[in-house]
Amino acid sequence: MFSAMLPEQASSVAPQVDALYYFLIALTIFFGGLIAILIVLFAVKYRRRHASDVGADIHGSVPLEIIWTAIPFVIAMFVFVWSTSIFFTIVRPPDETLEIYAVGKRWMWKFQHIDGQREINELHVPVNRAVKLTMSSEDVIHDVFVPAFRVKADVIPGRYTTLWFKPTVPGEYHLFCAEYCGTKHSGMVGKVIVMESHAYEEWLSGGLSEGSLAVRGQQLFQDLACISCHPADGSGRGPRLQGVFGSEIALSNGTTVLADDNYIRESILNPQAKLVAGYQPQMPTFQGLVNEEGLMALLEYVKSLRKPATP
Amino acid sequence: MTTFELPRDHYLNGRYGLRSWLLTKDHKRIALLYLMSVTAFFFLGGFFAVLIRMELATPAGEMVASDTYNKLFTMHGVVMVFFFLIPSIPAILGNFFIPIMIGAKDLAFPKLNLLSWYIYVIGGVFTLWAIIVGGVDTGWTFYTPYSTAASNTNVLPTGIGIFITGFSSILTGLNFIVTIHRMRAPGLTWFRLPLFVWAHYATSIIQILGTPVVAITVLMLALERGFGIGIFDPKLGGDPVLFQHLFWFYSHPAVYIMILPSMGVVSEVVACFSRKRVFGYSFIAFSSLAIAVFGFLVWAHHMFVSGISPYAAMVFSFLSFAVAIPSAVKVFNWTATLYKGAIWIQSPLLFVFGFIGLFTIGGLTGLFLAALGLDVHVHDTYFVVAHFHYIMVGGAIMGYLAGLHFYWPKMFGRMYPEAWAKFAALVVFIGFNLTFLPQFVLGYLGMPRRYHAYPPEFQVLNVMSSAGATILAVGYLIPMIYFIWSLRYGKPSGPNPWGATGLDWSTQSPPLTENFLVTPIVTEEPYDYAKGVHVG
Amino acid sequence: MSGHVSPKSMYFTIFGALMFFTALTVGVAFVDLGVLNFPVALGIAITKATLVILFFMHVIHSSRLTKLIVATGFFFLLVLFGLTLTDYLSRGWMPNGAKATQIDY
Amino acid sequence: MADTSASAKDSVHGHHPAQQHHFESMVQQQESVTLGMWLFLVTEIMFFGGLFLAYLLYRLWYPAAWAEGSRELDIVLGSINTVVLIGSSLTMAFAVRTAQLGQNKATVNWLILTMLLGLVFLVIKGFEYAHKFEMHHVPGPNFEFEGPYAAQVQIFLSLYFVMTGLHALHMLIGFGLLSVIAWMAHKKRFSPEWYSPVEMAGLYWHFVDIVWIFLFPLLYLVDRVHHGA
Repeated sequence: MFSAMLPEQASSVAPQVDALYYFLIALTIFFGGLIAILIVLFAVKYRRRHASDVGADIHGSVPLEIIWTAIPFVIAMFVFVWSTSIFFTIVRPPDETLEIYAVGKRWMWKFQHIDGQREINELHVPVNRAVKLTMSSEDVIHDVFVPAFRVKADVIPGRYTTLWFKPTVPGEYHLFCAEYCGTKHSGMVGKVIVMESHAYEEWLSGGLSEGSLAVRGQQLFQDLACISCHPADGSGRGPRLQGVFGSEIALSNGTTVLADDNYIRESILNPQAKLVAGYQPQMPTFQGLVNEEGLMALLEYVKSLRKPATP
Repeated sequence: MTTFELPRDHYLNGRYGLRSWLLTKDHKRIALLYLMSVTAFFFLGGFFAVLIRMELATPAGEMVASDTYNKLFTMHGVVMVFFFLIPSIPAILGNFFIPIMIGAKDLAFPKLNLLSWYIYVIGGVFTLWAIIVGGVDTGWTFYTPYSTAASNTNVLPTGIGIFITGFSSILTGLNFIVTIHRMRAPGLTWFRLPLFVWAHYATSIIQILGTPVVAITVLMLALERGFGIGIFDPKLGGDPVLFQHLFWFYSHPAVYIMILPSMGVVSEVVACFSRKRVFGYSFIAFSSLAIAVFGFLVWAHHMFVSGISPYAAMVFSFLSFAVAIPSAVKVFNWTATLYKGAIWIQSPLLFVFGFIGLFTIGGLTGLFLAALGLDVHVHDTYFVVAHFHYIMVGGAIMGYLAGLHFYWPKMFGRMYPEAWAKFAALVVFIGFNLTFLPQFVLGYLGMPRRYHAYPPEFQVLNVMSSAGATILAVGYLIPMIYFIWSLRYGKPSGPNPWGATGLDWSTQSPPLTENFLVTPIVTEEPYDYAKGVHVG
Repeated sequence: MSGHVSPKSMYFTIFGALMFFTALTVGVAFVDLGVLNFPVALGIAITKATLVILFFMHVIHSSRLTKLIVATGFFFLLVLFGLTLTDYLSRGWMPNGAKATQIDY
Repeated sequence: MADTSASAKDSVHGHHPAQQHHFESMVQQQESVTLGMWLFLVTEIMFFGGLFLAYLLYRLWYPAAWAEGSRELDIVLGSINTVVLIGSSLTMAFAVRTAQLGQNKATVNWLILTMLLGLVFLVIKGFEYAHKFEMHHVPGPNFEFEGPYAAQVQIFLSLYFVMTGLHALHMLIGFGLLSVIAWMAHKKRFSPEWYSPVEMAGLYWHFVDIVWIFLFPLLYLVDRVHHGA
């Protein structure tokens, strides 16, 4: 009976979310029904028979007040704990994920796979593998929403947000923009295509021309002359970037910061914001010189710079 | 059945002429000025709603262009929130009845009261002007950077209109608080106050504390849009999410500005038509204050997927669950009030039953949105749209209609046709549920809000919703017609057609300009129906 | 009217204190207290504001209701600041993407 | 209920000319006016609160830019203005005190002195603003700033202009209020029985002073220890 009232359950969290949904529907029907039945019952049973009738002189009841404060509170706390545990499953990606970059732009979605494929308004992913989107926007706030996966996250200009899901059923699913973004907001829709692993591998290997995202990032790294200050041997005016990603960086103001996606991004666009200890604030900003996709390529390149065996 | 005649002198016939209305300091006349202007905005907002539902009857979105559609839902939201829901009960019924209920001649600051109305009208004119010269398309939430950097519609004039109207709301709240503190009749202690007054006291606290924040936010938005000062623009180093924090710091409590006065009406009506004290008077009174205070602690539940910290989301989720409790307490107390009453089914009570039922569903579906793991899925879908319409239309407007029906005889001294009123209550209830129940399903299925076109599989539910909207529109037009009819042809009601308690029902209908010839002295608790009722 | 007339000397004393704190806050701004500079400047400002509220605005002689209203205003200001900061101060707690990729490589 | 008992007793005829007809007594009227004024000041706290929140956030995010932006402001002029404005609060307090004692003439003088000090404040502020215009330090399309944190300094200066601008606007409104009050005092309207307009104007003026008491350290004194990176 409920199947027509639910979107397909096509991700690992979908059954968990739906279970909570069923529970809350039951709760709503129970309390809504209770109140409705009591109102109708009282309205009939205690209806006025004469114009001069008055009701019983009851002021209230403290025990009752305590009961109907405590019971909803306990239920609410139960739901709070339950829903929060699901939430942290949704927002905290597992350790191993397939990374894909997404850019929202009025009014289209652009996806970049690490291996180099780029697609617009379509996203191909393998089944039964955790996928993590690292997302940003070129203009206003957008929002990636895949109802079949029960996940959603705003895509915000100026920083990265992430969204992860693990598709469980191959098929094609709606992808909606769920944050209002102007004229063709309702046209900013697409498809997520979940494929069997072998079909996905096949799709990945087809139509490769530009090389992987990290390779494109490396090209950009040279074109923008980043390499002249950040050479691999550490002799440049800027710090060497090998092994930087994911490490704790000591800053000139005495604090440290974890070099994550947003740190790398900020260091390209606003280099002095978190200056590495021991370096001068000389790096120019690259704001306006590199677009969101270029930034993602650079980010992927920096990520790919593993710590070499010998420094 | 006794027949009555209208009293010879009352506030309506004391003086005549346009000047006597436009320069009046009488809170009752100012309430009527609000009644007229707020009703005009209600039907304007309703007109936009009708166009929205017509457009959504088909999936392809062929009736109006997408830009037009975006303007329609924006203007529907702006008009309904800022120019109808927020002023509706406080500025009309609150204005009219708070002084009478507490035995005062007027509000503490009558000139300020009139000024509030003018400010409201000036803000309204700005907004209307913005609508007429092309409208605005940002959504009523004005999220940055869309509203500051992308939209090329009339954001500034609309913002100015909202900024100005905000001061009307602040001044009304300020006036109410001072009046309730300082103008009560001798013997009228806090715990002898009608719950309607308590509800408005709580509402006023929110208006005073919250509205200034949205005012400064709109001002910053205007400066950002006008001069690119960078506060909300990520390209200039600002944080668009800060705008959302500031906006919702007001706009979530604003929901309680809309619903608390309705709760006040419900308490009055339930007691009167059950012929019984309100069950748990002090619990209802304090739950109003609790809602006002807790309402300020939960705003970021509108932002769970906006890129805020998940740990902050957890805190706000917890607080959001907590704020549900005082509302639940109220519902249980109203229901318990019916127990062992002598229930007289009249149209105000029918609207109140509608309120309790719909508000309960609205409140419980609020839990779905406070629940983090579930909110991620339903956020910004039609589930949210359905939820807040259950609160604001099913709750606030039902309460407003209940209040209008309950107090109409006192305001104008004449009865409306009761059978038509009962019919209207039924039509509104059915139409409402048909409109908004399918939207819960649509939302869970994944239909995002603010969509001009949608995938065809959502059409059946959308058609149901549009059909319901038609019925709902009829349900709202019927009272409009018979209320106007009753002004001339309605049977004189006498001072107390419901046999209700309270100072408001001890005066003549319509009341005198100064409300009371002699300042009343209060010696008893409210809602003392047990000592017998006298109708008329 | 209920007004309490304070002696002239009280106003001069408070003014003197305000001048002292003004000089102090300017002076302290040039002393390196590390992270403490901001709290000290803020503390002095709060002290000055409190003096103005209590003595120039006569709140010390006002009704409990007035005191309550002043306190309410500042309380909700703190709610606005405090709850907003729960977001901003804890945003870094869940690092954005770093952990996952480290293991990938 | 202490706050209404007065109304029952004091409903005598022979009203004070300033008493409005819907109040039962002068006490009730004056208590209402005081309460209303304090509620209004609470709305003002929240109004400025939104700006202070924006300030706090970006100060946390961009400490270096805040330090740099702050050093662009003239600490000498800022300090003088602080002294001037607190001085005007003192004279305002004396205006209220003389009104309490029914010394209308002295009230007029104190009010005029208050406004003069306010004027000095605004003139100094005007010079500061003019300097910023010359330097192209006014946020917007013509903004120019040398250094690595230009965009963030612009946010600082935006907040500087919005906060001090709104503060100055409040002072201008204050001039209007004080002028009316001074005129009423000149007409000998106030007496120990009724001086609440002076008191209310005083509350407003002190509030404006308090806003500045916070603006001064937050804007002018962010980081005066270090002199640039």
